[in-house]
Amino acid sequence: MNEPQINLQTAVLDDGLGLISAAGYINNEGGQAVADAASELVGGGCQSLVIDLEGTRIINSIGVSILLEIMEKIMEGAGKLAFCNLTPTIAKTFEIMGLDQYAGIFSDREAAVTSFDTDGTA
Amino acid sequence: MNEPQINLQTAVLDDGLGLISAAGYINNEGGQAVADAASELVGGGCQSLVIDLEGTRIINSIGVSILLEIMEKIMEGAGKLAFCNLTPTIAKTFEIMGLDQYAGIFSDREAAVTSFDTDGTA
Amino acid sequence: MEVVLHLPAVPNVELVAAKAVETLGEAMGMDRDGIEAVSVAVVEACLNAMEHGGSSFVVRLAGEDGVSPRMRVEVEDQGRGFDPDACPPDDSTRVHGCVSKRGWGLILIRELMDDVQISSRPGLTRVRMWKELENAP
Amino acid sequence: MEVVLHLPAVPNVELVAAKAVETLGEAMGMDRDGIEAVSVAVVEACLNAMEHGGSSFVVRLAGEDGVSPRMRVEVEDQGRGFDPDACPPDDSTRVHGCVSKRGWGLILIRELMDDVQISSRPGLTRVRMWKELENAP
Ligand SMILES: Nc1ncnc2c1ncn2[C@@H]1O[C@H](COP(=O)(O)OP(=O)(O)O)[C@@H](O)[C@H]1O
Ligand SMILES: Nc1ncnc2c1ncn2[C@@H]1O[C@H](COP(=O)(O)OP(=O)(O)O)[C@@H](O)[C@H]1O
Repeated sequence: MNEPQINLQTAVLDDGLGLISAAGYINNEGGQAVADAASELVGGGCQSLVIDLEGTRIINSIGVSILLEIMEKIMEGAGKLAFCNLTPTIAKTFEIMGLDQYAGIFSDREAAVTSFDTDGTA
Repeated sequence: MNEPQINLQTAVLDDGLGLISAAGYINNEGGQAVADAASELVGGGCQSLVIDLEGTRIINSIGVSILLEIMEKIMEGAGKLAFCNLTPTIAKTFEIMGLDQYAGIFSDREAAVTSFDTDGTA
Repeated sequence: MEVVLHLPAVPNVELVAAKAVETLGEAMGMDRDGIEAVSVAVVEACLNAMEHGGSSFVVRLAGEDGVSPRMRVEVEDQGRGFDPDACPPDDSTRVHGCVSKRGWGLILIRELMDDVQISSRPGLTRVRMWKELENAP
Repeated sequence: MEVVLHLPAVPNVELVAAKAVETLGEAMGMDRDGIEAVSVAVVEACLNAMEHGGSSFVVRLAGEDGVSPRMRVEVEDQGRGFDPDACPPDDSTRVHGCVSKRGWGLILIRELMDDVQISSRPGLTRVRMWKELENAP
């Protein structure tokens, strides 16, 4: 009951980059599920994370606030974060709530992954 | 507008077995989308098809009737068909409407694929 | 706990009713199988209401407490109505596997739900159905 | 074309309203971006109605014809109400990127919709908002 309406998959890429794919509703539980997945990847040694929101069409402000919180934690540990595959509405929400100041926002997964390379931080 | 609320993926496995994964709503349009994918695979030479309904939670009787129709066509061409990953409600619906007389119904993809081997028909 | 939906007869609007079943079912503690059975039943009832009713219809969902708690689902339209007794009451009168595109809706509703009552006259058809929670330990 | 939803305050019930927006939006010919914007706005309005209202609330959706056709969305609750003018009317009064968990709902609603009117008194709060179809060729 009241299970997250979100489908999460995580992977660690060759160069130690953590990847989270989230499809579904980013509310309280969905945001927390993404946050937990992120903490686990960072705890496992990933310095950079890509969060792919392809398949996420609906969010709420509480869910996004929880994402903001993990971003702060990851920054504190000098980690890097990028989002990709946002719908225009989600991109706009991230911008309004200021998430774009903490994380890169990219059109697709490749662009997000590459951003860390050119950064020299991956 | 009125686009199918279904996500379809098709593949041809090594031994010429056709695979269709359908996630979403099997209504008119969804059933027709599966039927079209099946025709294409059979037209491309697949004699056996597995339709994986993992991720499909909702169907209606018109959609299932359309599935029944493709099954008849495939049978006419001496093809073989198996379904897998049905929810209990979808399995019950298939049974009530008699689809289980035309196609094997299996718990998972492996069981469905293997069924053709032991059949000697793949 | 009650849900009332006034819905227009537009494509896929039955999924709004199915989503409401899912939400109320979860709030009531109904298991996933039960929720899916009710969802398919309500979808069929909505499709009938849209096909045979007018330009809009009403869906009501409610939790009923009691010895065996259950969900009540009502779908109501204002179409010309029909004689429910003239329709096959269950699949025993029907040939299994006969490839008929139509006529499965009421059969599925009766098979998937625990109890079904249909009242119909010109201008008011109401399909009322119940599903027990069946989540006893 | 009108939708009226009487919804109980239970988890995820806002997704029933979002599904109704999607269905009506598609029937009206609204594009995907418009539908998603209205969906997020209606979700925020429902969450407020659930948090500050009573045990149930009402969502109304309607297509409005005219020079520029639009969807009208109303979310109504019977809670204690509030003074909408005392809430920041837009994000200019707010520091971007300040990590506040709360207080984003009305801002998002105003940014995502084309027009928003809020009326509120104890016992009746109504958030009314419009989104143009913007699918002109
Ligand atoms: N809401 C309704 N209003 C009028 N007639 C109905 C309604 N629901 C069902 N019927 C009648 O009962 C018949 C059987 O319905 P059903 O089993 O759902 O099959 P189908 O709708 O596919 O024909 C319909 O063909 C129709 O004549
Ligand atoms: N439906 C409502 N009934 C009463 N008060 C409301 C309602 N909607 C919003 N408010 C008031 O406006 C404030 C701002 O709302 P909002 O921007 O959605 O942020 P949040 O609900 O996260 O605090 C709320 O804290 C509340 O005081």
